[in-house]
Amino acid sequence: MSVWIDILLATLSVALAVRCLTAPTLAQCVFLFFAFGLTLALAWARLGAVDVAIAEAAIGAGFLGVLLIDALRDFAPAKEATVEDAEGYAAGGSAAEGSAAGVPLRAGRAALPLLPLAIAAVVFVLLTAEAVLNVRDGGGLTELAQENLARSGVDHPVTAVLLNYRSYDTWLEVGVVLIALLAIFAVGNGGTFARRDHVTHDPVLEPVSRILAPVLFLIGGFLLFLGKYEPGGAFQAAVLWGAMGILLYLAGWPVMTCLPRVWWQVLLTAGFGVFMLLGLAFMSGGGAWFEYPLAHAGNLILLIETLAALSIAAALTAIFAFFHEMHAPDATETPEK
Amino acid sequence: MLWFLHLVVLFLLLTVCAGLVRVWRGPTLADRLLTTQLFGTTGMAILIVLSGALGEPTLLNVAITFNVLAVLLVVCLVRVWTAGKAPKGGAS
Amino acid sequence: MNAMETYQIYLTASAVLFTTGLAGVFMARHFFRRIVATKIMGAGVFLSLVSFAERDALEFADPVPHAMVITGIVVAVSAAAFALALARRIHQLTGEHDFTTDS
Amino acid sequence: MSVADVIAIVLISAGCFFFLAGTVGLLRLPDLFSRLHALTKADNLGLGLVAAGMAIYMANPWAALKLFFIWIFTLLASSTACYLISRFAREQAGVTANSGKEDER
Repeated sequence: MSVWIDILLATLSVALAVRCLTAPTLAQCVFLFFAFGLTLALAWARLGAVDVAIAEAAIGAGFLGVLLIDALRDFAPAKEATVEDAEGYAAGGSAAEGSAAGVPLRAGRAALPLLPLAIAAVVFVLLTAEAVLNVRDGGGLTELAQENLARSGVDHPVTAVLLNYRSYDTWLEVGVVLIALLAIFAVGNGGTFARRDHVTHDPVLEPVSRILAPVLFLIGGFLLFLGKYEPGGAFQAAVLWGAMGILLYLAGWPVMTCLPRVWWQVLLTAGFGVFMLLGLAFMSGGGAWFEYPLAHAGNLILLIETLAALSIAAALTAIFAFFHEMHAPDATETPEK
Repeated sequence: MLWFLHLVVLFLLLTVCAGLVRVWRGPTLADRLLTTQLFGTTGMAILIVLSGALGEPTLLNVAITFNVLAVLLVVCLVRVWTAGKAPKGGAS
Repeated sequence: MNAMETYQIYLTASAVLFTTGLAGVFMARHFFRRIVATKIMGAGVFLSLVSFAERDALEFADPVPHAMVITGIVVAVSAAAFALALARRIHQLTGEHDFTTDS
Repeated sequence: MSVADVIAIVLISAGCFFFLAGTVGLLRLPDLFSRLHALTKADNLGLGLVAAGMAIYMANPWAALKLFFIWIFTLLASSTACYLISRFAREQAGVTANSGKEDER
């Protein structure tokens, strides 16, 4: 019985991926991608990877989905996305975006390029043969991770790997998020965030955001604290806090301008910086890079996780806000058609 | 009892599959948005049942995340598109 | 159905996902679809890693691939966000949305 | 099979029925607003029933509390989403394929 659940989930994820890539409109593509992400999260729940499921649902489907929707404004004007698909396909000929949204693949259905398909088929056969048949059983680092768990300061093996055994990965990952933020700022058309007052006119969204934001903050903190014992931890907390920031921003609160610029800079770099300083401090004390003193390992990990979560949450909020405002000058230039 | 829970998961998955037809058919953006709701609610139910079937209560945390993300997506889409339409709304 | 274990089902699916994504990267024209295709490729890789983690489970599943996948998801999303920003900027500046002009 | 299990099975089956009703409504109803109605009401009731059944099955007070909060949170979130979607559909001109919308305006 449970095998059928797995088969159904696997088939569904593959079907959604194919559908997503061959969807005639970009709006379909985005929503199928979101559905794909959530299906994948279910598959990870089935595989026992609860941390990964949270991370995937939150970042892979949620945050990227939000960014894709925002980008949809540039690539597919509101009109084409909302009229009936068939009409959008026909009427899209006038606008460049329409035709691009209408033809998903290079050569259309008539003449699919054979070379990529052949390459894909060969890769598929090789991958399947290698993955299903040839990879040796009984490997893995489970035993090693289990043996050292008592010395890591936490009780949950994934958190132990992330923040103790291989903490430089996590450190650099916080760095990657920071760099992505800076790169996006550099690519975008610059400027500062427009200072605007509280502009919500929505009678429901505003009170709901007042309730949801603290709840999200609490859930995030709960997951952060729980990371010591159970699935959860810095990234999951970061995404929930980031979701809170994005929600408040979308509800019209002046999220990006309520703090002075310097505070934002401190917030964004705190995770990376403190992580690095701690690592250097341990190294100067004679240990290895990120070799925590055994007595304080648990508390130090919690401190690092909190700061990293704050930094990542701030970065996610800032990335989204910047994305959102990237469109603003064009919205005034191009008149509605 | 376990076979019953697996059957429920299977049933809910099939429900989701059927609901996905609506994303495909549309016809409007709002119809596609409905699917996030469908996936949010049914996905949560699947996770809740799975957490019982696998004996893993932590899956409930994933369920919370699902819900948060589904609503965030809706808020985002609505705000983003209405803001693009009337510049006084969210952008600028 | 005892011949097929859970991890093998998902491994097969991961191979299909990876190749789907690969074909998508080659065949899709629009920036947007290419970014999504890259994400699907990544999802295939993550799925295979987590499947192996499930196979090597003792008391709990192998935590190292799990940690790698969590890190990988965040990095992949950061990269995708950057790519999306680039694509939007190119579109705003030149009006292009694919690589047709130089192919 | 104990009494608690039977109660759980009954509750979860009832929940599944509402999920089925929601999906059928999503597929068969003629316009967006009635689909929205079917989906958000029926599915949330189904979720509540499934959560109640699982709370009885798990017999774990901590998990039951969490399930209860999940359900309340979902009610809040999905009613907001329902309102936002319908307002969005109204703001976009000519969204629905059927004439249900013209009456509302």
